[in-house]
Amino acid sequence: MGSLFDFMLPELKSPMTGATTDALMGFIHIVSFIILAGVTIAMIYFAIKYRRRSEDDETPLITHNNKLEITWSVIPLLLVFVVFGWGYKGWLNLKTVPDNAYEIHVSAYKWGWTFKYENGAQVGNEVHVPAGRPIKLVMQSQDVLHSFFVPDYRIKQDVLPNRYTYVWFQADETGESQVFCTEYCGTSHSNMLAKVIVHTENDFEAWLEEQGTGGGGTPEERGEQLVGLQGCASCHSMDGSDGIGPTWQGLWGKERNFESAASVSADENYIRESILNPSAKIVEGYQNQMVSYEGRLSDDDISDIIAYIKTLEE
Amino acid sequence: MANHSTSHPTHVQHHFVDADQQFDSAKMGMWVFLVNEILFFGGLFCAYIVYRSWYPELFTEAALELNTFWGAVNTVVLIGSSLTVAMAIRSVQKDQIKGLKINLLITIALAIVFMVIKGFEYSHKFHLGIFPGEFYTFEGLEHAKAPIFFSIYYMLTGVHALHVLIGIGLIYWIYRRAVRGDFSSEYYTPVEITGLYWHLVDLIWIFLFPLLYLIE
Amino acid sequence: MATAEVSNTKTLKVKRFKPSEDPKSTFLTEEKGLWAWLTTVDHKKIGLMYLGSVTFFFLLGGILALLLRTELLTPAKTFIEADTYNQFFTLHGAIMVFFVLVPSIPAALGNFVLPMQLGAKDVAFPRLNLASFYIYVIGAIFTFIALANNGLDTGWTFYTPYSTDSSSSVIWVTLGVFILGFSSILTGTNFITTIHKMRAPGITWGKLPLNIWALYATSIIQVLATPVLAITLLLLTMERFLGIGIFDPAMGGDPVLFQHFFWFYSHPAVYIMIVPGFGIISEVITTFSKKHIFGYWAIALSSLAIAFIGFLVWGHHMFTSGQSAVATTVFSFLTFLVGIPTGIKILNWVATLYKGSIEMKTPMLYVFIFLFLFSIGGFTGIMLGSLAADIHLHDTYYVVAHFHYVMMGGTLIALLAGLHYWWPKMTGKMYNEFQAKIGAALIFIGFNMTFLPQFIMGSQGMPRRYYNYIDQFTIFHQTSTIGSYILGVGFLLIAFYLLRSLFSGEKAGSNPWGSRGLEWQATSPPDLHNFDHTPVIINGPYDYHKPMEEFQLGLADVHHNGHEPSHAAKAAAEEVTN
Amino acid sequence: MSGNSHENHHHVSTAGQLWAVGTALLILTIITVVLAKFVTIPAPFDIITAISIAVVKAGLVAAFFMNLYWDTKFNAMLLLMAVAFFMLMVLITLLDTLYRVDVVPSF
Repeated sequence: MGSLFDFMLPELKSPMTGATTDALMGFIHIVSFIILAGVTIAMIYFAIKYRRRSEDDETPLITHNNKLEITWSVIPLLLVFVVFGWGYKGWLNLKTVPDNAYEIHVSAYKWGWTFKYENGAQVGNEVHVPAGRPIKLVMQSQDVLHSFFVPDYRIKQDVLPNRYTYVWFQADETGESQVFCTEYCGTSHSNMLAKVIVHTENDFEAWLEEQGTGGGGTPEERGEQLVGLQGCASCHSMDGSDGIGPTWQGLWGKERNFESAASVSADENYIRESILNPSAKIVEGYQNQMVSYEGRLSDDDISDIIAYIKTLEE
Repeated sequence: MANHSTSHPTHVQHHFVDADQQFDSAKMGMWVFLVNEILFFGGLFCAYIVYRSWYPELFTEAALELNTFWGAVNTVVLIGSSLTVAMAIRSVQKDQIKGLKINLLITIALAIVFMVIKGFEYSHKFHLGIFPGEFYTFEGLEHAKAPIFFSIYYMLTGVHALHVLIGIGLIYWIYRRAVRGDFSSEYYTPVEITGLYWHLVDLIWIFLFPLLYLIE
Repeated sequence: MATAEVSNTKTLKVKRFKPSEDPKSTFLTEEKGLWAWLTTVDHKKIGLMYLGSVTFFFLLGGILALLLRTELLTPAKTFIEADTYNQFFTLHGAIMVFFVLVPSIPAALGNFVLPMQLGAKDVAFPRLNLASFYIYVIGAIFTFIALANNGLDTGWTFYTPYSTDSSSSVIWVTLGVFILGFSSILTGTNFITTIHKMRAPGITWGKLPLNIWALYATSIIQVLATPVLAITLLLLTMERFLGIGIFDPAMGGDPVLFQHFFWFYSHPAVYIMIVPGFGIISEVITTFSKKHIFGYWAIALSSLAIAFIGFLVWGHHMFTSGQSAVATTVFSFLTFLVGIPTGIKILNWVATLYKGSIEMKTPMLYVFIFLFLFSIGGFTGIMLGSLAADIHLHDTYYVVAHFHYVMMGGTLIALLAGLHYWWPKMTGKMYNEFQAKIGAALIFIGFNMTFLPQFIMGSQGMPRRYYNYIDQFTIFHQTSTIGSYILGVGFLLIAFYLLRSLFSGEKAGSNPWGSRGLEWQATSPPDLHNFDHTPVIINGPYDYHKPMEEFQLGLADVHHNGHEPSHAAKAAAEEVTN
Repeated sequence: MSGNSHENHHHVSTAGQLWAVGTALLILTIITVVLAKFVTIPAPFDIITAISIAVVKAGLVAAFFMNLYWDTKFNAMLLLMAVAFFMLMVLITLLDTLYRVDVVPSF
């Protein structure tokens, strides 16, 4: 029995947040299964034992039985109280972030995640964390509602545009876990995935160090990195294939036709406008979907991205 | 079922036993409908209460833009119209069809006065740039959420005004039927249930007035 | 036979009216023609028109469901684009909830049966009843305008700010559903008044069929909850027209407040859908066990308890939404309380079978399927109500499976039970019993194959409303899709033999199941005014220990009209046996 | 039945009663305006007074204009039920909106 229900859950990688959930789910599954089996067997047994033998069958007049009815009201009531208390305890634990938690800021947008560290490092769609240490994610959305869900940790929290929400976990082993967005957010909702990558404490420090220095490199390299981090690539392809937004391959210098504006050729000012005020000019055949990156990208960042776009020739 | 209408007065529909059953059913149906109306407005009041609990200072400031005097006048006008509707029902119960007609006409007149005053209030606000939501351009209020207060104000008073307009239509319809001679002390169900509707409109305003106009 | 006497009563002269097995005129033979149907105020015809419309929308929603399942055969794109997929699941949800489940049992079957079970000629406000049908049609037209014009991609829940930003036709659909709400409100108003004021002599509150109790509880919810949906949708429409900002964070509003407003209706709406199903189960299970219901008052009052507690639990849809910890705790606690009356009902039904005379006709088969599937739906509901587990399971396929077990395994199976149960009464024809059993088996197998795998992938973390999914879930999705095809075939079979029965079905007697219910004492199909006499009730609707003659009484002297509902409680009957 | 019950169902108010109620409503309106505009009542009590007066006014309208005082008690119960469910909606919603504690970011 236990193993059957284990099969239903993914391997638990954050026992501090998920252990109660797993135990509770096992308990409810087992109790439910027993009662369901009882009810089903009783039904089938009655249906066979008391099947109609003739049209004139007489049935006894049994209208009610107070003792029986009180029994089967009170026992489930006690059971659900247990379930409530148990679930409440587990949930309190999910809400109570340990004091020594390491904080990471999360920004959700259509359709991707940006993770910001205290030293200014930013990563897109992957969150790197040290093992064996509680991690607190402070989350906010740039546009619509999203929800941060890691099945391996049994945690989930909606991400709202007008305030901060938080969630915490502690992964004990190094490895990777899948992050899903679980609040419907539009076209690429199902592609709004991320990975939690758990390092040892030392590896994590080294990784963070490397990110914090900004990576260095040429403007083109920095641009390419930003495109990954900021989630541009989830809508704009670099290889000419069609996406939610137009591809960037061969974009530079090309004549653009719009739904409701005069055509222009794609230069620095056009690209800058498209990043900061995306709805100003919508390329023919596409929807007005993109959110503004105003305040999320600095002028230098935009220049780097433009430098990168210039390299994407057909 | 050929003889199903024997001994039935003409105003009693075939599926009712007698006039009393029909009257009681209609009245109860109307009350059930009023339950609906209360919860319909209830949603708006709920939004009001939530936002007032969040931004009490906004409500104090923004309410100063509303004209208490005209709000009070409108309250009196609506109470008066409620009184005349009650008088109209009393008239028909006593077979005074003339009194019924006069009271209905006064009610309509008062309702129109209410709407006219409402119209002046609205146009004054539009003039200042106090439009609902994103069209709000008024600069006299510092509070960042001021447009939301006026959104709630416009929704509450707007939906209420819509009910007043529907009420005017209904009462006019009752008046036409009264002129046609449809009603008597034996049969005045439509007068009674339209009256219930009109009193509810009054009831809602009784709460709107202190909640919107009388915040100090 | 003894004269029934109760103290403090006036005695009514009654005689036995045996329903004709070969009625000369029925509601189907009178007032014929399309125009007569479209303008009818007869509750039976309106019920059938509702049934037809609900079936049409069920077909539409069902086709959408099959398309969705087909798309999910492979992890990436199978045959439709992501945006199309999003529109399909939105419309599937919106159509199934607002156009099928909410009106299905009350407005279609309830409309047909309720006045007959009360011994009334019609509902209290027949013209409002017809109006409610046309309001439903207008609501449907608005939705079709949206379909033709950009569709809708917000999910049936219309969460802000997605719905305020979306480029699809949100306004048309919200207005459509807004209008539809009035149809629901009018039906509820009508039923409450009818139940209070139109009962035949002798039908006291303790002798009301449980179906009526269930419809009564449903109507109360409709009347209390639907206006809040109306105002919510009106505010959402205004949010899009004028940007009023109450729900839109971009304007300083609060999206979680929208969720409160929305679920204040939409959670009780779940009970609008399922509670009338409970009524049908009580009727069918007693008829085919030939036995008195076990715990009449427990079942009757638990419907009202569910209706009431159902208003207090909406926040369990919002455990992860960012609502306050206090609210979350209170909502979780109250949620469990609503499980108790539901559990009581199930156990009472099972106890009714004990020492019965059980005949496994198709409606009874559906009752058994209902009890099994709905129990699973209920237990997984307990799982989702518990806080820690819900955090993990919220918005995954576990939830999808749960509400399909409740809504489809519950409401829709109950609807099928009721449809098969009252089909002879509605049409005067019997369907093919063997084909019906095959149909039920297909539904049962297809249903479990579709939705059981969804529990597993849900608890493994598969989120709902996903167009693409990661490879590990492929096997579950494929099993589920195949199951949905079987389910589709099952419904087609049902449609086939039911339609066929209209033309070549055996003629049904007035009371083919030997039920004691009052509706079975009318002819099949019933007279235009239901009964040719005024029925008088002296026994409860489940008194199978009393002879059938005692259920066929009517006023002896006043042949035409003469219900006296205000005196109904006092009525006793003097029997004139033939 | 129609003969006797007729009186119970159809209460006819006297003109004096109706005018008295109307006058009472008018006076209460004046009182509430005066209290709000010319008397300073400390913070929570100003709303409480204003709403209490509104409740009294609403009660008068419901009881005498809408005839609930003489009507069958069930209709009065319907009104109370509507108010009760409205209160439930507000109170439970406030359980959320009043007790949200925003997480303030530390950097």
